[in-house]
Amino acid sequence: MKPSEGMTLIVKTVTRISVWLIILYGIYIILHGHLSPGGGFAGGVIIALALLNVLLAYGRGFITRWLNIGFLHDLESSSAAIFLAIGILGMAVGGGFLANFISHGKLFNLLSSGTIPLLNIVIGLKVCTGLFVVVWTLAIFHLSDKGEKQ
Amino acid sequence: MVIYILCFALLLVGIYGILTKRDLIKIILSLGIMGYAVNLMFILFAYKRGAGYAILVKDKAVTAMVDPLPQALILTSIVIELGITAMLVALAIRLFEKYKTFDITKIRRLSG
Amino acid sequence: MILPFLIIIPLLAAFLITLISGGRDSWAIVFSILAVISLLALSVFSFLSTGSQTFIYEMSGWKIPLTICLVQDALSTFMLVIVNLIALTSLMFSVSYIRQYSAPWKYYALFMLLIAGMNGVIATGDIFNLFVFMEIALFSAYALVAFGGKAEEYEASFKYAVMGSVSSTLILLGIGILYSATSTLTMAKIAEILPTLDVKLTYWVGAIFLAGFGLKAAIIPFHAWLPDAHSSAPAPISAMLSGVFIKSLGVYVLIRLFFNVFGGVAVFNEVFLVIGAISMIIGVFLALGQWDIKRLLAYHSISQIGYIIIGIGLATNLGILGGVFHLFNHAIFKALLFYNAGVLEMTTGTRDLRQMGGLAKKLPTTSFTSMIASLSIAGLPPFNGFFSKLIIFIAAIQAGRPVYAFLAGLGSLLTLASFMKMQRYAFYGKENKDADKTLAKVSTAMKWAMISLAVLCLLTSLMVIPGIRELTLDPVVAVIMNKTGYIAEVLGR
Amino acid sequence: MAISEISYLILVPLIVALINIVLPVILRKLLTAGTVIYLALLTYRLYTGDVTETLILDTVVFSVDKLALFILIFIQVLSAIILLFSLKGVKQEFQKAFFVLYPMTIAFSNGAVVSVHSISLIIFWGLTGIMLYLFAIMDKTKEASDTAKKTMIIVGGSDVFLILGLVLIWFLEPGYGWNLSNNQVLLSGELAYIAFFCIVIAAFAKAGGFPLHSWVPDFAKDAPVESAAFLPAALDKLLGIYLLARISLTIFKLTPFVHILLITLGALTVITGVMMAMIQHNGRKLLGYHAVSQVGYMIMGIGSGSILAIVGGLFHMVNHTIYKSNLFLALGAVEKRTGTNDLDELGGLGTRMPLTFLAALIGAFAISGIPPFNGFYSKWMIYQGILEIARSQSAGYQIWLLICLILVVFGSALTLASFMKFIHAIFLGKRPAKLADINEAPFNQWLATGLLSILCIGFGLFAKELPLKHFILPVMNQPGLNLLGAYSPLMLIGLFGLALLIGLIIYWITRKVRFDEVYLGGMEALEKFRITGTAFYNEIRNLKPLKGIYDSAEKKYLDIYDLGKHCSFGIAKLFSTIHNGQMLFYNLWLVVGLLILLLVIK
Repeated sequence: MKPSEGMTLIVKTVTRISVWLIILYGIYIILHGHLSPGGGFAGGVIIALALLNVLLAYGRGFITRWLNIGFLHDLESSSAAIFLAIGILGMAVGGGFLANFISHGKLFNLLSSGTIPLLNIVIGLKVCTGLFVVVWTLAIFHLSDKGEKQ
Repeated sequence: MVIYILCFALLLVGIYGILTKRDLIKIILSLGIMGYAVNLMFILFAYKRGAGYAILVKDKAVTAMVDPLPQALILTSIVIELGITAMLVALAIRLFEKYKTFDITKIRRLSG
Repeated sequence: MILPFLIIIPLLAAFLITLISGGRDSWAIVFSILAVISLLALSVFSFLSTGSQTFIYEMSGWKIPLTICLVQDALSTFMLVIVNLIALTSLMFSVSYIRQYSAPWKYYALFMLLIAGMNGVIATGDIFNLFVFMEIALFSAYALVAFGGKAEEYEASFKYAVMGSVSSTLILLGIGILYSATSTLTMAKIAEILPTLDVKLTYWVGAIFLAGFGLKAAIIPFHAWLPDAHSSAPAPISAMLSGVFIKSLGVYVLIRLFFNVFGGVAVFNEVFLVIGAISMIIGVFLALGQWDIKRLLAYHSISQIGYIIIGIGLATNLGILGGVFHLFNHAIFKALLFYNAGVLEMTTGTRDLRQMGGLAKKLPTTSFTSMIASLSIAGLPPFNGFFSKLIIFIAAIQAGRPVYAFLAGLGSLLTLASFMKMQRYAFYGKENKDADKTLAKVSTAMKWAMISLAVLCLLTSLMVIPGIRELTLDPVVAVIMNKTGYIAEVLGR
Repeated sequence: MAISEISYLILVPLIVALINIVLPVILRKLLTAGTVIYLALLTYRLYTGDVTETLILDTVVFSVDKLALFILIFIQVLSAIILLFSLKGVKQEFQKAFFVLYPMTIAFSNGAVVSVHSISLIIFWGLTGIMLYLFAIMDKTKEASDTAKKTMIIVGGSDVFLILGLVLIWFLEPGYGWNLSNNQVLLSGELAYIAFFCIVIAAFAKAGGFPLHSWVPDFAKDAPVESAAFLPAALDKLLGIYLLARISLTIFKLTPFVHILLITLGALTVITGVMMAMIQHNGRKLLGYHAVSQVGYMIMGIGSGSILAIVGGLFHMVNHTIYKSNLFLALGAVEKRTGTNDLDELGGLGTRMPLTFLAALIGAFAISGIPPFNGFYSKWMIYQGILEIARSQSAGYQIWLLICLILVVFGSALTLASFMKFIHAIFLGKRPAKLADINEAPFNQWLATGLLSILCIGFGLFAKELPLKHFILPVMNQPGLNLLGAYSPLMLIGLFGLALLIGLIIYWITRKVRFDEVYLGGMEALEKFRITGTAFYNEIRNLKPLKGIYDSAEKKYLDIYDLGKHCSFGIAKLFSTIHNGQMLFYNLWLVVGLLILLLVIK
């Protein structure tokens, strides 16, 4: 059973190194969403792809040991809820739903543009967990399918 | 003009796919192609001759930028398409489980 | 200030349900019921407080051409009331009905997303935002159709999803063309700019939208997904889909776009009339030949949407009054009929009418409410369907189009025939001995969901009384008929 | 909103019906009886006093003219008598619902009659249809459910035509608004004709005119017998013919062509009804077909356009409701005692149930048009009226009218023939062994049939003095009619008395009759050799040209309901084969639909 798990050692090794770089890059994209191309969605997809890389290279069994899928589910839902909460906060403090209620800061600074970086982070979390969970769910499907056939 | 026609041709490819392909996965791909054609069309609409990307950078004039709104829209529509595709793939897997086939013409218990 | 909550509350409920659930379905039920009750209260309040005014809510504090706006006028609040009313009864019905499936909390989360999507479509004044909410609603609808996990359900869901995605792509295409011509996504702004442009643009975009939203509204020839999807979904979802989904995503958007944005172009009204008549007649014929009770009801949805579209297509005050009223009534009695069908399916374990029979004694509530709903959809007095159909008849003849009145009459006759068939085979006649073995219990909540809708079938007849009509339906009609008024109201000029 | 006394005609029974839902059965009966008496008194007040109108939302909704008043009176009379019959003997399982539906039906029928506003007429008309359905589904057997379905589809479906017709009238004569009371729309132009025939369809479906009659015999067979007497025999006739009279007398001015058409339809109704009635073996179904057949006379009378015939038609309607409910109730009384309504199983009850027998005999004479009973009087008036019409027509029309008239007279003769069968099969002949200990019907039942019989005789003898003078001639605004030929009931009764006397004398002279046992082949006749009342009529059924027609009628090829059913199922089948489950095909519809839209919209 074990040998079929994951790909070759080369792939695993490369993945082990590169995945952190990819995640780091994703985080960078998310954090600089308000300054440069990209943002929560793009960064989130990048992080999710990194996780998928692990999934492909190491197989399903490793992922269940490495990550707490239930936690990812919770993270996904809660990030969406936080997004809404920020929106409602904008409603309460600012002029409308999702209105900016933090100072704009200085243009081209990392800590600027009010709530947008916050939202970017939340979206990034949501997208990365969401996308990964979706693919993970599809992978689970496949598992049960094989089991049925045998 | 040619580029619009090509974009339209891409749409037609998608439509051709959903009308003739019998494989579930190919139908899903055809849907994707249709979606891409429309997305591409949005981008084409946003394009201005000689304009650059729509990112605010230091010392760059705002006027020489393409319309940024369609790009935002496209991002949204891509997300939606992603969701739908995932959904369809999941359904396709389930359908295969139940019907043991990927042929849509054989998946026809509901009729009449 | 109310409208954003109508979208936020169900979204929040959906996320909270997924967050805290994990074998604890009771929390999901509590959250969703609380959410829907508050939604209904809010929407009723907003409907009553709106009257003939228009309120605009601008998101994130920006001003109108730059931001997404929510439009609160009589039409949108009216639709919101329908959606949330049916949602509440559907949820009441779901609580015990959905126990037969695994992981009910997913159901509630998806249900909340469905409501969020529909409320969003109705509330928004921005055409792309409309598209996004529509996709949210559609997405959850696809998932809910497949919720039962049977082969037919996956099949129906897949077909629905493919056809729905094609039509969504068409809609996106139309939105793209509109954006390229007008450089704005706010519907009022588009409406303002469109008359200055070539009228051909309106025609082409209109045709594309008609196909796209026509599929959502299940107008023939874009209806093929509906009988599959509506009959395969769990009963409360069938009720939501048939009762409000096709109306909020299809008919409402068609009304909003073709009247308020395109300004009620005459040729579209003609097309509405023709496809409305086709849907009405073919739909009812298809229903007549059915033995599967839910398919029968689903085909009737096509037919009844035909009535609504005819009423709208007449484009007179009376015609639109009839159409809008019928829309409201149809939501009520069709939801009720689907609950009845759900009870029948649950208790007898089959959807085939030929295998039922003599259930009137065992299921008195279901039988009684089903009779009311049947008479109501067949257009018999004193139930609400009668009055809306009557108004459509009168409007058609008044508009000098008696042919449509006669077609509507024929449709009504055949509707009566097919519901008499349903009544006879399901509730009367000889009892089927095999059927009573698996007789499951109908819970109190289900009964109350059915009874409350049955009572509404009678009470909403009162909306034709001028005093009540002036408060309820007339502002809605005024919004639809006041075509350029929408521009002025939204843009604040 | 001004509520006058007229609206009490609707409100009081409706409220009583709603109260009845929660009461125990005995109180339901009492309350309903009280209501019926109250309604009768109220109608009398309306008849004598000044009539006030009921306004709702500043429009006149309820009002009575002479025609409506005339119908109202008979609704109250008949519902009172039939209620008397139903006080004891309604099946236990139906009782609860019966006394809720009964006052409700009265309320809606009253409402339909007093409505002068189109919309309210449509509403009450539809409601009476629903009541019919609710009565029909009381019995939960398969046949009863089928009948309920059929009844509702025909009667409820015809409501659509009523709506269309009335809306068209409103459209054609916008000056009158929705008011129906003093309209005179000329029948000219397609729309006016369509409107007229739409309403005729509704009236025919309600009253049971050819070709929309087929629900009546089925309903008569499968619904509770009280409701068969109450609705298709009495109230629905009143309502349907009321509507026909309303449109042909006060709303439309008919053209000669329409007159001839209605007369022809009437004649067809008479002959088809009676031909089908002859061969029935089920007593209720036989009466049901006669209920159809008799409508033909009314349609002829009202459609003919001659005042005499119209009066005759209205009079015939009243007479019919009286004797047909009489017959239904008599049969019902028999059925409740014996437990069957199959004519083959009955017989010889005349000595056991003499009062019921007498009532049924009077009813049978009346329906067969034997003088001096009321049926003869009205038929006589109709024939005369049609002859009078024929006189003023061209030769072709004259011949046509004569053919119709001959058909109708023949139909009348056949009616007599089939009632011979009816009476013989139930009350005469040899009594089957299992009916040995049958007793007379309860007090209330024979009282009800007796009252109706008295009305039969009274309206026949004093037609001119009572019903015509007080109820019907005022409708036509005619002080008196002098066209009745040489017929005088009193003279006729003298003749009859003479004939009876001669008969008695002959009987007296030859009274030495020897009674003996019947032997067959040297053996005492067994039960199975008993000749049933229906046996003679099997010959008719097997006559050469009729056999084919009867066969196809029994297979329901000639029923418009079944024809329509097959037709619509064929179309439905066609459409549903297109929905073949192929998604690619569905996608093609989508794309082709889009292309068509793109091409069409310009």
